[in-house]
Amino acid sequence: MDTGSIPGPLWISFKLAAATTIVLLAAGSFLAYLLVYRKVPARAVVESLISLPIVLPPTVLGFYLLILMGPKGAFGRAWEGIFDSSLLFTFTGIVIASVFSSLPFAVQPLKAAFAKIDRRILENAHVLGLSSLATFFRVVVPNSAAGFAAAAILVFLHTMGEFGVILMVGGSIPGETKVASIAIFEAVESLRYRDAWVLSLVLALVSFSFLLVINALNKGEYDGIKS
Amino acid sequence: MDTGSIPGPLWISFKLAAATTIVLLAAGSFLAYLLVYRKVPARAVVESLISLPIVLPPTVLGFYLLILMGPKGAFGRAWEGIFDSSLLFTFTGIVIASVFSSLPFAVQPLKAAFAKIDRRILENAHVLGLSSLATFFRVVVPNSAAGFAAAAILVFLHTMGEFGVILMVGGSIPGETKVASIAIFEAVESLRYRDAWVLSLVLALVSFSFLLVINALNKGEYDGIKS
Amino acid sequence: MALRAEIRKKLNHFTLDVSLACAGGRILSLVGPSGSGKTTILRIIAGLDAPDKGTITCGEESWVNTGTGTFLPTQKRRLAMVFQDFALFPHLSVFKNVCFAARDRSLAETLMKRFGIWHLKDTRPQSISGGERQRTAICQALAREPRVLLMDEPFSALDPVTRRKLRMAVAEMKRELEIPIIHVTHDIREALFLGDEIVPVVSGKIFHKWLLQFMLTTRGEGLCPSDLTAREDQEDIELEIYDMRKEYKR
Amino acid sequence: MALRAEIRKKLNHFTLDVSLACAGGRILSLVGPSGSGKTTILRIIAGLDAPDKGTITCGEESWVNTGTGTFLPTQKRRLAMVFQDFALFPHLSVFKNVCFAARDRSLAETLMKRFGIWHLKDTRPQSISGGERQRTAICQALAREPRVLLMDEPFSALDPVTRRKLRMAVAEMKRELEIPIIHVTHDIREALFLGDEIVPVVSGKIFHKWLLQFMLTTRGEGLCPSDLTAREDQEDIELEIYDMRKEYKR
Amino acid sequence: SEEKLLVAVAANFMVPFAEIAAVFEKESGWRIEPVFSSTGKLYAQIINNAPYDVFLAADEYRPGLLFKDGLCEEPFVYARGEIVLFSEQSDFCARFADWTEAVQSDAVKKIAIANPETAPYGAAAVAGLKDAGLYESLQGKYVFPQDIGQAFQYASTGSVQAGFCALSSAMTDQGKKGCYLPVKQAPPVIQAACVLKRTQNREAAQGLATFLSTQAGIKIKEKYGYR
Ligand SMILES: Nc1ncnc2c1ncn2[C@@H]1O[C@H](COP(=O)(O)OP(=O)(O)OP(=O)(O)O)[C@@H](O)[C@H]1O
Ligand SMILES: Nc1ncnc2c1ncn2[C@@H]1O[C@H](COP(=O)(O)OP(=O)(O)OP(=O)(O)O)[C@@H](O)[C@H]1O
Ligand SMILES: [Mg+2]
Ligand SMILES: [Mg+2]
Repeated sequence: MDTGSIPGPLWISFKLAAATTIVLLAAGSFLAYLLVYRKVPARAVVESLISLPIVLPPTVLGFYLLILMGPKGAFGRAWEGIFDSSLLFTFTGIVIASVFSSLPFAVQPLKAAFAKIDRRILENAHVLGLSSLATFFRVVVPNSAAGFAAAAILVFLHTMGEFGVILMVGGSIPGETKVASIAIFEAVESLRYRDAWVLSLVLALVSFSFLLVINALNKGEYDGIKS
Repeated sequence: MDTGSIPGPLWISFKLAAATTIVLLAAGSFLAYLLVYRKVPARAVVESLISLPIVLPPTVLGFYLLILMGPKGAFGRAWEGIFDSSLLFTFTGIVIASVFSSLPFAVQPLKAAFAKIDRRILENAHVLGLSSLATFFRVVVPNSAAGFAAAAILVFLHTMGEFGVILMVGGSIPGETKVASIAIFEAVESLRYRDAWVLSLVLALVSFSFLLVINALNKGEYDGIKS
Repeated sequence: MALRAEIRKKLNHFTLDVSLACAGGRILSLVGPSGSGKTTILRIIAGLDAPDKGTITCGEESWVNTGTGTFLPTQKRRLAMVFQDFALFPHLSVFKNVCFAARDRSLAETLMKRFGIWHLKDTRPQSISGGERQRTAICQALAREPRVLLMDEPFSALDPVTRRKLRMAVAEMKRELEIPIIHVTHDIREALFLGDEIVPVVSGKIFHKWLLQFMLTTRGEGLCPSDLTAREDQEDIELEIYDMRKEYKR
Repeated sequence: MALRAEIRKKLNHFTLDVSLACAGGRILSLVGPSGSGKTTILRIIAGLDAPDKGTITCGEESWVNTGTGTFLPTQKRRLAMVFQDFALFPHLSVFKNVCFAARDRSLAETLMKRFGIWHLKDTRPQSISGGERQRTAICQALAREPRVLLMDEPFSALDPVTRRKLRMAVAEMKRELEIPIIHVTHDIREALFLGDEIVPVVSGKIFHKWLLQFMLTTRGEGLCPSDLTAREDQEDIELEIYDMRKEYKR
Repeated sequence: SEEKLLVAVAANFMVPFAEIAAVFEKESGWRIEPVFSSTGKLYAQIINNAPYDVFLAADEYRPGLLFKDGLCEEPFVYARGEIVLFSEQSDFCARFADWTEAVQSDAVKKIAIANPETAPYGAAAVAGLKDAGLYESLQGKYVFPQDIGQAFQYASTGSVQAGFCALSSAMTDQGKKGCYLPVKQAPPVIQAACVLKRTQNREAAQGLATFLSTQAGIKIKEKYGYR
């Protein structure tokens, strides 16, 4: 066990956050699209289900996911049936758990962005023959850059910092599911405050570079207002 | 002793989430305004600082806040100097901690919403003689309903579910800082799974009603698209 | 291939109730006071609004039939529309806007050159002038090679010289394209020049007398070829309009 | 109280370089081809864009002076502007839009009745017609009781009858208000009727000959009172315009 | 002040303490308000002036540190915990001669050990494994939950086939559904407590400390697997 060494856990954290962000930008924009543009039956119930992950304490959510994804849970059984391997305590497992627990951080900003797109340009796209799908990719997405940036920032950083859920589902296996936030937590718990500072600084730097990248991508946005 | 009883902790959770949401909608929209409409020196650094709270694991953030707000920390000393009372382990203390740890959940969606407001209506407001402040309240805010809804949902629900930071700074003092999420955590820890389920359900219901309220308020938004 | 529409729809302050037909290669010009329902007619034909009652057919194809519940979605009607408050895509350059639904990029280029906006091809629509934006919207619609063309005050933001040029261009295209074109305008000269048929819409109904009233009010502006004061019966008015058209078409 | 502006600004394809003056109670009409810089002139006077070089004064007050670095923010200029693509507030009803910057609600009501949009007072701007929106924008600007009024093609979306009515209303107000009014139009008849002075802008410069060219191109449309073909010197053209104005003003 | 004692209790002692507190409340007339958290967090709070009267830790180390810093009275041992190998399969224990055979069996794919960095019970389990010479050879099987409570959650939900848990967990109703094998090689976990110097109810705090070693106190502790 190498609790002290950073690179391993940090690399896993980064991979996890990147995977979660990519999955959630796709899944989140799909859900947000349905919620904004389509008639969804029992919309309030669907919205609440999406928001549930953040209203539960992480360790509790982790506990429920442990049961659901475990050998007795519906999801875990189905997964084992298909892939013949367990989901718990694997990298794939923590990605799935992470996707669940960050879902609202992607859906909410995207919903807000989609709702603000000028109705007229959507109508124009339809008149010009674009299907709903094509309109989504060619008009809605490029006009929601600020929303995508907000979603990416919240999901990525939250996943970097999360550990209640990940710990529970992943089991903190070094080199596989032990992420940087667990290492910081250990440092604080065992009174190695100095190590904790250093690790926190590293996480802050990662968040800083991520923001720089996102802001650079988002700068292209045509309608940022300078006053 | 009343670890099992819900009403107390739930009420404190609700008060905490409501207070945090109100404070953060105000503070968050102020920060988002500066970031979108003003020239901010070292913008990337400011953005990172705002985002820092979510990149740190909650207990670690809680630990740093504990030090900062404690008798030896700069903030805690200043507070004691002014109010002659300690900040740690009080309701006010957990509100402040909570505001810090949810800051990005308010700022990011609001930034995205502000950036999407039609430049022309802002110009029209200026031509019609409105100061920047008046423009903000009379034009920007009412045209950012979806962004405010997203911010309110994320902040409120995240605060309801948070407990790492609150437990650290508040100390789980019954009737003062013991929130519902801590009660759920304790129920799971002490194997009272049934209680945990019931409490989780109650939290889900609170989140459900909150979403209903927010959606009702937001329905007035003129530019929601029905297709 | 003709477009036929019978439409009824309750609006804010009156009910729209019109029946129109426009054959391929012909232009139907809608005129009428502000707020009389012209834009709404185009929107219903485009499928952006649904009529309360009515049928729309394009050639053999049924687009809308409230009796049978038919409603062909906008995307499948293969039409193009120049919106009154042209809705260009803010994230694309002028050229990419024109190419947005074009099968043929060289057609886009030809159109842009013809309409005098080729030099703006790499600019975003937010930083061009109102008239330049309007021309971009017209090019975008034409580049699509539609089966039906709807234009809502397409030249309103243009100076008379440019307007004249564009009007000529559209008149030429009419012959090449052989599609039904419905066109809303406030410029009676434009209607006289372009329209094979002029349909005045007042408070949601077709009302031929409006044209007469209009002639009377604007007589002082050199628009009236002869005195229309006394006559009020429809046939006469239509005759008169016919004469006017001949004269203005030169 | 007169408005004076000397402006130079580099645009995409040419440099804007004009010098204007408009006294209180008078209307200056800017005409010219699409994309020639008319809107930009209004935006610079309004303080929405800054000139590269120049001065703007309103009476005794200096609004812009690039020499001394003076730049009075838009909010403090107490002007009103009717935008070319009118920017109404989507979250407010038509009446609240008009009252937005009005000191006097009864003035808002009077204006709305006069401009025929009072029946729409509780409607949102998204669900009214293009011409109704334009009239709302004009009311909004007038309700503000500005010291300077800027109007960018204010009647472009209106039918000729309504346009005529509004033109009359503005001409009447001009006398009451006694403020400088600068007005952009593509309707030469409107310029002749409303403008005390007509300034043609071409590629960013004041170019009196344009009006002559324009007269020549549009002669067939009954606009030219006499043949202007041969003469090209500016004074003559201005004389001619003067004559035309007299004739159209009746 | 009020007739109540604020007691900081290590989370693993949550269940027995609830019962002890109930009896003590009846005997003394004092109200007990327990705050359950990890020992590390409680320690960090105490050095930042948390208003606790008594501290019941999960190890000897942290109370010792507090004593050295003059923050508490002399620590005393209030409980000894024991490590067992627990499985939720009730026939699990009958299949093996002892725990060493069990952990080496192919039927056991994953073994839960509380994080030895932060949890004294985890450290004890690792010591037991090392003593039996098995620690290195089983590397691939370990998963590391954050504390001993989560180790039991893993084992009792069947997420792992076996876990090193506290005897106290195995003796709960949930625990009785499975079975456990004793781990003699693992040293007992000595849990120390101390009365904090800042308490204003010294006598009552002392009373509670004493009560922990009375006959009644010991009986409750034994019921839950502590000595
Ligand atoms: N989205 C809408 N919902 C309800 N009513 C509308 C909507 N848009 C316009 N109206 C109303 O319907 C009537 C007709 O509007 P329409 O836009 O068709 O007029 P128009 O003939 O195009 O006028 P203009 O020449 O001013 O553009 C008007 O009274 C208007 O207030
Ligand atoms: N935001 C902008 N940034 C840079 N260039 C611009 C911007 N807006 C317009 N332009 C360019 O400046 C020139 C003048 O534009 P302007 O809008 O002033 O023209 P205009 O005379 O009002 O034309 P129109 O009659 O078509 O409205 C045009 O060539 C246009 O492409
Ligand atoms: Mg219209
Ligand atoms: Mg313009």
